[in-house]
Amino acid sequence: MQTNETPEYAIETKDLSIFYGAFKAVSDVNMLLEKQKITAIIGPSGCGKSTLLRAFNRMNDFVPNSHVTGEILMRGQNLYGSNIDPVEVRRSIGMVFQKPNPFPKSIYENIAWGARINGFKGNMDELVEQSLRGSALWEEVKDVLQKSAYELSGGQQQRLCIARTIAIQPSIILMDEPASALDPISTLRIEELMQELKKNYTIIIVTHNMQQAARVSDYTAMMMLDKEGSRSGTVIEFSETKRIFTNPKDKRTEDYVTGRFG
Amino acid sequence: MQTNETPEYAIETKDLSIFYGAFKAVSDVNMLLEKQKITAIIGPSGCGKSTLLRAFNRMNDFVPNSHVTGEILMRGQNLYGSNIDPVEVRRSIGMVFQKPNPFPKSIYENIAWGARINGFKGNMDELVEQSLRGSALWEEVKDVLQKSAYELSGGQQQRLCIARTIAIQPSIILMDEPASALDPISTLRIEELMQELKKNYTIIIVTHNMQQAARVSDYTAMMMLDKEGSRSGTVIEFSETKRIFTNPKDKRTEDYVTGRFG
Amino acid sequence: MKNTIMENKNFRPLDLKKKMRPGESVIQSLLFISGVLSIFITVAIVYELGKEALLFFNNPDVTLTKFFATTQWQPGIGLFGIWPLVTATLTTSAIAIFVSLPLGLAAALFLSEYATPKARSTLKPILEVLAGIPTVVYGYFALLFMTPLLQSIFGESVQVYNMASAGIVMGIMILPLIASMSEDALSAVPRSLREGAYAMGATKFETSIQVVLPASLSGVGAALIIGISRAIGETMIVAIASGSGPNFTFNPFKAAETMTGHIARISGGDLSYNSIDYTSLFAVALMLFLVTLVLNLISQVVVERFREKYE
Amino acid sequence: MNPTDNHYPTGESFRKSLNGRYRIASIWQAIFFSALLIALLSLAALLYNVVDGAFGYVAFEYKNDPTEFTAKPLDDLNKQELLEILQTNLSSGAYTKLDNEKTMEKRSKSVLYTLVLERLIQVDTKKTWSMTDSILRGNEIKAEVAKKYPEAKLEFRSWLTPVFLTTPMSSKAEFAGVRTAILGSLWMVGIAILFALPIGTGAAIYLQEYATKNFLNRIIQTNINNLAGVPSIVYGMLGLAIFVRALEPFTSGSMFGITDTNGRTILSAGLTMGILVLPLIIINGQEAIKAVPDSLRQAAYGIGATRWQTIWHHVLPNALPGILTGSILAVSRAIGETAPLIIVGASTFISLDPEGPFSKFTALPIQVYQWTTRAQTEFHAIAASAIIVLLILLLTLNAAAVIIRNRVQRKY
Amino acid sequence: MIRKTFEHEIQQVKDEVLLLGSMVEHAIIDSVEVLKKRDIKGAEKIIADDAAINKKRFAIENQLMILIATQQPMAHDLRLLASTMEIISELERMGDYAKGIANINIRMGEEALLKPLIDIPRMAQIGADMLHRSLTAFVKEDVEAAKAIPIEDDEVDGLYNQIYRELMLLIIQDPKSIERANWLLWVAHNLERVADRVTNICERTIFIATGELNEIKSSSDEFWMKK
Amino acid sequence: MIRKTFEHEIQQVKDEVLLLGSMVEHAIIDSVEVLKKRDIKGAEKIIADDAAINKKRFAIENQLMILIATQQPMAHDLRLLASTMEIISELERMGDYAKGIANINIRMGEEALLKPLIDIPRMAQIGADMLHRSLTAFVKEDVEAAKAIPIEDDEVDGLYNQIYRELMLLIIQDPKSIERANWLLWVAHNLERVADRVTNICERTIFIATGELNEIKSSSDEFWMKK
Ligand SMILES: Nc1ncnc2c1ncn2[C@@H]1O[C@H](COP(=O)(O)OP(=O)(O)OP(=O)(O)O)[C@@H](O)[C@H]1O
Ligand SMILES: Nc1ncnc2c1ncn2[C@@H]1O[C@H](COP(=O)(O)OP(=O)(O)OP(=O)(O)O)[C@@H](O)[C@H]1O
Ligand SMILES: [Mg+2]
Ligand SMILES: [Mg+2]
Ligand SMILES: O=P([O-])([O-])[O-]
Repeated sequence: MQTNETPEYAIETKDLSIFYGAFKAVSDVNMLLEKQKITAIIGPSGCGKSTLLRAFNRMNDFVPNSHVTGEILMRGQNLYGSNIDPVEVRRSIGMVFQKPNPFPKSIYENIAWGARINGFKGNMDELVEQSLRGSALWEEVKDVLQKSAYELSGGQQQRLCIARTIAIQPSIILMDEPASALDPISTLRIEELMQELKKNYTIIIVTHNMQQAARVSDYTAMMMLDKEGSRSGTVIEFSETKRIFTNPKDKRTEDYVTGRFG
Repeated sequence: MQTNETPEYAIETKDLSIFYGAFKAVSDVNMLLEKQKITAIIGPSGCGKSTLLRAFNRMNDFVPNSHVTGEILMRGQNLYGSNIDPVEVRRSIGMVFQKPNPFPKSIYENIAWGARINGFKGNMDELVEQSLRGSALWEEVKDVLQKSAYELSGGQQQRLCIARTIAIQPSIILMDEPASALDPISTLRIEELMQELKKNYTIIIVTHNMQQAARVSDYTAMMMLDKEGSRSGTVIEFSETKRIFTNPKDKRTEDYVTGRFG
Repeated sequence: MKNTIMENKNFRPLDLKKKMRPGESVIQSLLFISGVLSIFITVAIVYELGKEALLFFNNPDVTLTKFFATTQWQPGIGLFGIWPLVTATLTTSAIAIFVSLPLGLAAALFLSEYATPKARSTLKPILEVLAGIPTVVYGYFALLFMTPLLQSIFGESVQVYNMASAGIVMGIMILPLIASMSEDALSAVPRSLREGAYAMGATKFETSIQVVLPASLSGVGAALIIGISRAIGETMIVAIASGSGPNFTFNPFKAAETMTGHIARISGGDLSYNSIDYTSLFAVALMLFLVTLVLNLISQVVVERFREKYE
Repeated sequence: MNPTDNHYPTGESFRKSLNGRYRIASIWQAIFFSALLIALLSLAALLYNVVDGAFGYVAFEYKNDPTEFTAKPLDDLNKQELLEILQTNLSSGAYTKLDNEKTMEKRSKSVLYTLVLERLIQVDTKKTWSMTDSILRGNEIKAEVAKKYPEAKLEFRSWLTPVFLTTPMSSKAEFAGVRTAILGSLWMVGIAILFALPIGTGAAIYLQEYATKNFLNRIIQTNINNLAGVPSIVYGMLGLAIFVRALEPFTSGSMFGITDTNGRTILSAGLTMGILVLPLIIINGQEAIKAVPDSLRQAAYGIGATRWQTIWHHVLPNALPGILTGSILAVSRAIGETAPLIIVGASTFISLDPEGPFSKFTALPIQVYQWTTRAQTEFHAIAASAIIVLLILLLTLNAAAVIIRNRVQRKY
Repeated sequence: MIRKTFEHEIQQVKDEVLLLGSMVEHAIIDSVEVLKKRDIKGAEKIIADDAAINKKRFAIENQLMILIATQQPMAHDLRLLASTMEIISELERMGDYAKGIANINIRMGEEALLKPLIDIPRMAQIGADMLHRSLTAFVKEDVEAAKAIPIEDDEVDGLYNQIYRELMLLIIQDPKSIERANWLLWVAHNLERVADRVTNICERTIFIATGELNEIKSSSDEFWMKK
Repeated sequence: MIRKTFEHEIQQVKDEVLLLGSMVEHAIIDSVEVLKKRDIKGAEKIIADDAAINKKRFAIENQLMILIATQQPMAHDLRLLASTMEIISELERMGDYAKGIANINIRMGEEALLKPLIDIPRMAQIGADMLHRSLTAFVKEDVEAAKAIPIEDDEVDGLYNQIYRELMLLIIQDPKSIERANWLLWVAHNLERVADRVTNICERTIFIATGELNEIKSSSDEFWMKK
């Protein structure tokens, strides 16, 4: 940030390591995530992608004995600082999960609840409409807002979950394999939506699907167990998606993206 | 079969319709499946792919009230003929499922069990080894044959299930999304294996992954609900895989394979 | 309409600072206290039973040798051999398990593997009704149905109060428990496993016995242990049907008092709190508690193992 | 591998072996089915046995002829006439005593009718028969009665009558009712559930939502699971030691100025029962809370909800049907439980309605136990009637639980 | 529309192809124009612009590669992307022809044209026009147009043959003019090749639309075989 | 090896490319050979064989398209497949040059060669050789070789210039020979283009191996600019 030409960063990690008890699941991650860009995290199963993602909004707090070292900085504040409220962190860094998980309430309530507990004072109808429009779901549900969210299809449910997240106006949205439980068509829809959302939000997505990462993201972080025998994952290459997929620097990245890993 | 130039068919369906109670899930399927080829069944969710596949080895018998009309012919015999024993059908038409489902027994027993109940008289150790070699698992497990199958990874479990199936020497192997629960690398491994197996078996595979269908199969059957409003699925296009993926005849197939369906 | 969502103007300024949430902590403390109460109950049980039992064992007349090495139990007149109570408990429990285990397991197999979903959904609740019938009713049944029945079959050798009828009825009482728990264990075996077996040309029977049952064995084992524990702790059936008065015998057609039956009978009357009879009851109860505790712990470990397998 | 080196039986020989496999299978299927049948038959036998006992012929004699008191047939008398008969024929002391227990005018006609029979005419039951006997051997019975008890009347009666439900205890089987027992049971269950439900639910929430995997919490969990398996009689001992004895000033009500009872009160029984069902409620509650998918919690946390907000708005509402079902099951357990009450000291002969937590009491299963263990067959008959009452009560509760459970079948 | 982004990117590629096409068109027309004027500066500019054409072609190629690899195109999409790859390579080569003409211009130095240019600008005009329409047909996937355009190649071939004969005559008349005649012959040759390549673009367009790949007319029929 | 089938298919494609390459090589050498002998039958065979070359090229192209669409190639694989697409199109065109030479042969009819062929077969030889080695470099992804081969193009250009001057001289000596001279000039021109295209193949090989795409030497530097 020395010059005003450097891009603005939404989040920055400094020597971030994440532990489950004594087990270091993720080690020494240093990343600068640009604002209003989509950053994909890819890597083989168990390399700590979800762990890293969940560290960003302190969802890992719910795992007993987990802790982090290093820093995650957002506008200069360390999210793991002692004076930081994790509830507030989660409010400003929303999360969308692998399996759609709407509340067993009406479509309307699904969105309104989060806003309400976060002290929203404005016009709720408007907020609901805007959130649904923002997640490209409004046209499909505007006449059935009182229907249970469970009556929606999987893909629609996932978009509802996105609507619910943007309703509380976070600045960053985390997505952990948001389309892996969906059929190909719904997957494409979610990908479309991400392109829309990126205009206003910073998005970090974990995905197993390399084509998906290549399609949707601007930057890609390649994670892998840091060395043979070790069980800690780390980011081994982080750069523009184009570069990762056409001409990666790291041999392991190359092997992984070309499907020759393992 | 008029001339000796027509390929040999492993299985043939004639006006096959499959019902769940009064609901016709699959209607009027006519297909000729070539021997020692891989035939993929693709189509949107709920169009009856699994239903059709499971009709081939009478797994649908376990669904109360399900029945079929029309015929499935294998070497001239109708698999649903009154004198046909479903147990025998299942012995000669093996099946591999979406989620690996090894028995909670040792690796060795997983393979030996099926052989034993089917009256295998030969050298069991040899059979186990051959089956494991056939499913490209032998090298990985040969020293731990007595370990529980549950200690294998998902991909290995799936290969064990394939080994177990080929151990009873069926002539056809059905696979219902055999790799959809696996990571990309294990998926590639299973695909490789299918290419090997095809030398000796006729394979029918259901898959959601169009690239996979295109990669592995020789023929592709495209299924879809037969018309707007109806809920019966049927095969709308059945031809060489190359053709389906480069220049399909049916507009709906084109829309589906290019991801523009729905 | 201008979409302010998409413009992302936060309705509350971003402030990650910690907030005070006193309500949360108060509630958490209350809930914690509720949780810890159960510990107090156990402590109370051990303490109370232990305290009185200690009084009993501290009685100069009572020695451990007498307690474990003699076979007559009449604390009131200085006979402290626990064995008659124990053998009666063992006999009735053994009969109960002998009746309920094979029947329960077979019924469970039928329900989970053979019955249509519809049949299962009516039969299982009926079994559960059977399990929900108060044991005192089983006592009535044992005394007024099973005993006459046994007498009509085996003749005079069957006493009016006898362990056989109590044991058999106890078996009937435990049967639904074992059937139901085993059925749960059997149905918890994923469908995919059955399909895997069928797809290899196995018959239904081969699938049930050789694949499903072994896969659920620990669940069935847990059911068995719970059944034993229930049989040992069961009071009313034995109190009504098995007879009063300790009797050192393994003959099921004879009357004999179990540990539970003894406690119920003695404490039913107006018992003076500091008599040897009173404290002896606590000694018996403590034994009962310890035995069932061990059994429960074992079954928990078994169940835990079983759970892990499919999760 | 080469699929042609075939060691499997094929064709006819395979079919033959298959037939063998099928034969074994069907034999075993028959065995499995018989097991289930035996279970169902046992249930049927039990129910039959109970019903069988609650109806049937009774041979009885009147000690005093009804005509000594009234000219009209007894059945035609109205309430006022019955009252007069009692007033004139009972000793004044006895009458006042009855009146003090409950004002005579306020008693129902059927109660007065029973009093007339009990106190004045004084029925003497000679022999009772089961329902089956009565139906199948009606004539033999008549002949037997005519021969053995020439004085006696023979009547086919139901021991389960509205009067049976509404009259209090009596030392005579013919006049005994379960009113006090039902009220006692209700009081006791009420106290038990008031005690156990909030604590149990709280504990369940704590264990599922707050407890981290530390030593203390593991102990609590194991401990609760164990408590669920502790024999009920041990709870009785605990209740005896703690509530009846140690906390006597509280449970007897002497702390509150009530003097005429000891610690063997409804309160003691209720609390004992509460402790007994507590683990049941906790475990059921935990299951219900566990059934709420984690994804729902994550969803709530993910949009900035606090822990309690998540529990209160999402976990509890979705677990509520399960918790309710659990409590109903706990109630049925408490209603049927006998042994702890015996230990805690339910009185077996109470003819007065319980008036509050500090009353002495009896309960339905206690009555059943009492009457079953009596030698006279007429007591067995009223035991059977009490069992029917008990079973109907339980069946209703179970049905309620099933309905609740079905109404909210998994939505996730 | 489900694959909005993809559709959008395809549209963008098509736009880029059109842009590349118009760069090439201008290069062709201009190269003959500046030759007519013997404008060396202009010729140098065309050579410089060709670098831009090459660059654009590589950029599009790159974009296409990424699309193919990431969007998992199938059927029509696959044909479109694969064919576009071919088409931009054709365009780049057409640009090379224009550059070749500009090079000749420079090479001619101070020497005047052997004859006034009449048919050659016409060839350039027709070629550029065919190119333009072939790209329009490509973008619209207009099979009819794509089938019609290659027929016009005959006119270009006719012009070329005419120029060839004319120049041969001039050489025979004045053998010293052979170098200057050959220069013009090269120019005509290049322009003739332009039209041939348009034929390839049309072939591809038909393939995209129908899935049938038939050579309309062999592009390898070198000029001397025409007519 | 996890992607055995894929690797295998890539290998197969490479083999096919080599086969195509050798067909083209032979076509080039043979076309000059039969010209030397003025063997019209031979020329006709070369033209017929060119159809086979075209066919093979389309077959490979098709195979590539399917591989790209189904195997989800990334990074090196993607570069390889996309570049192979280019390479086979280069090869096909080289085949066209051979066909062009055969056509000239036929066109020449009964007329004898203007001069005995010495440099032209040499050009063909060098070109075919360069082609051969460039494809070996491609298959092995041998960057060093791919960088070295294009330098040899200078020799071809030298030969071409030499032939050009020679023929100019002959025309000036005997203006009537102009048509026959021009024929040979076209032949030389075609052979010169062969070498240029080899350069493109080498560029692609370097790209496949390194991911860097740099024009080694503009293939559009038409012959007249050489040296
Ligand atoms: N709650 C937990 N407690 C202990 N270890 C955990 C926990 N969650 C994950 N791990 C371990 O941390 C490592 C990283 O797990 P993580 O779920 O982040 O991997 P991932 O890259 O997201 O894998 P996948 O692609 O399968 O989702 C793994 O070794 C895993 O076993
Ligand atoms: N056991 C069943 N009873 C009744 N209907 C069923 C049953 N199984 C499937 N169906 C219905 O039959 C239709 C076809 O189902 P099927 O599972 O064959 O689809 P599918 O193409 O395999 O879908 P997917 O891709 O989601 O696996 C669906 O409408 C489904 O709801
Ligand atoms: Mg993960
Ligand atoms: Mg399916
Ligand atoms: O580019 P060409 O040499 O084939 O015209």
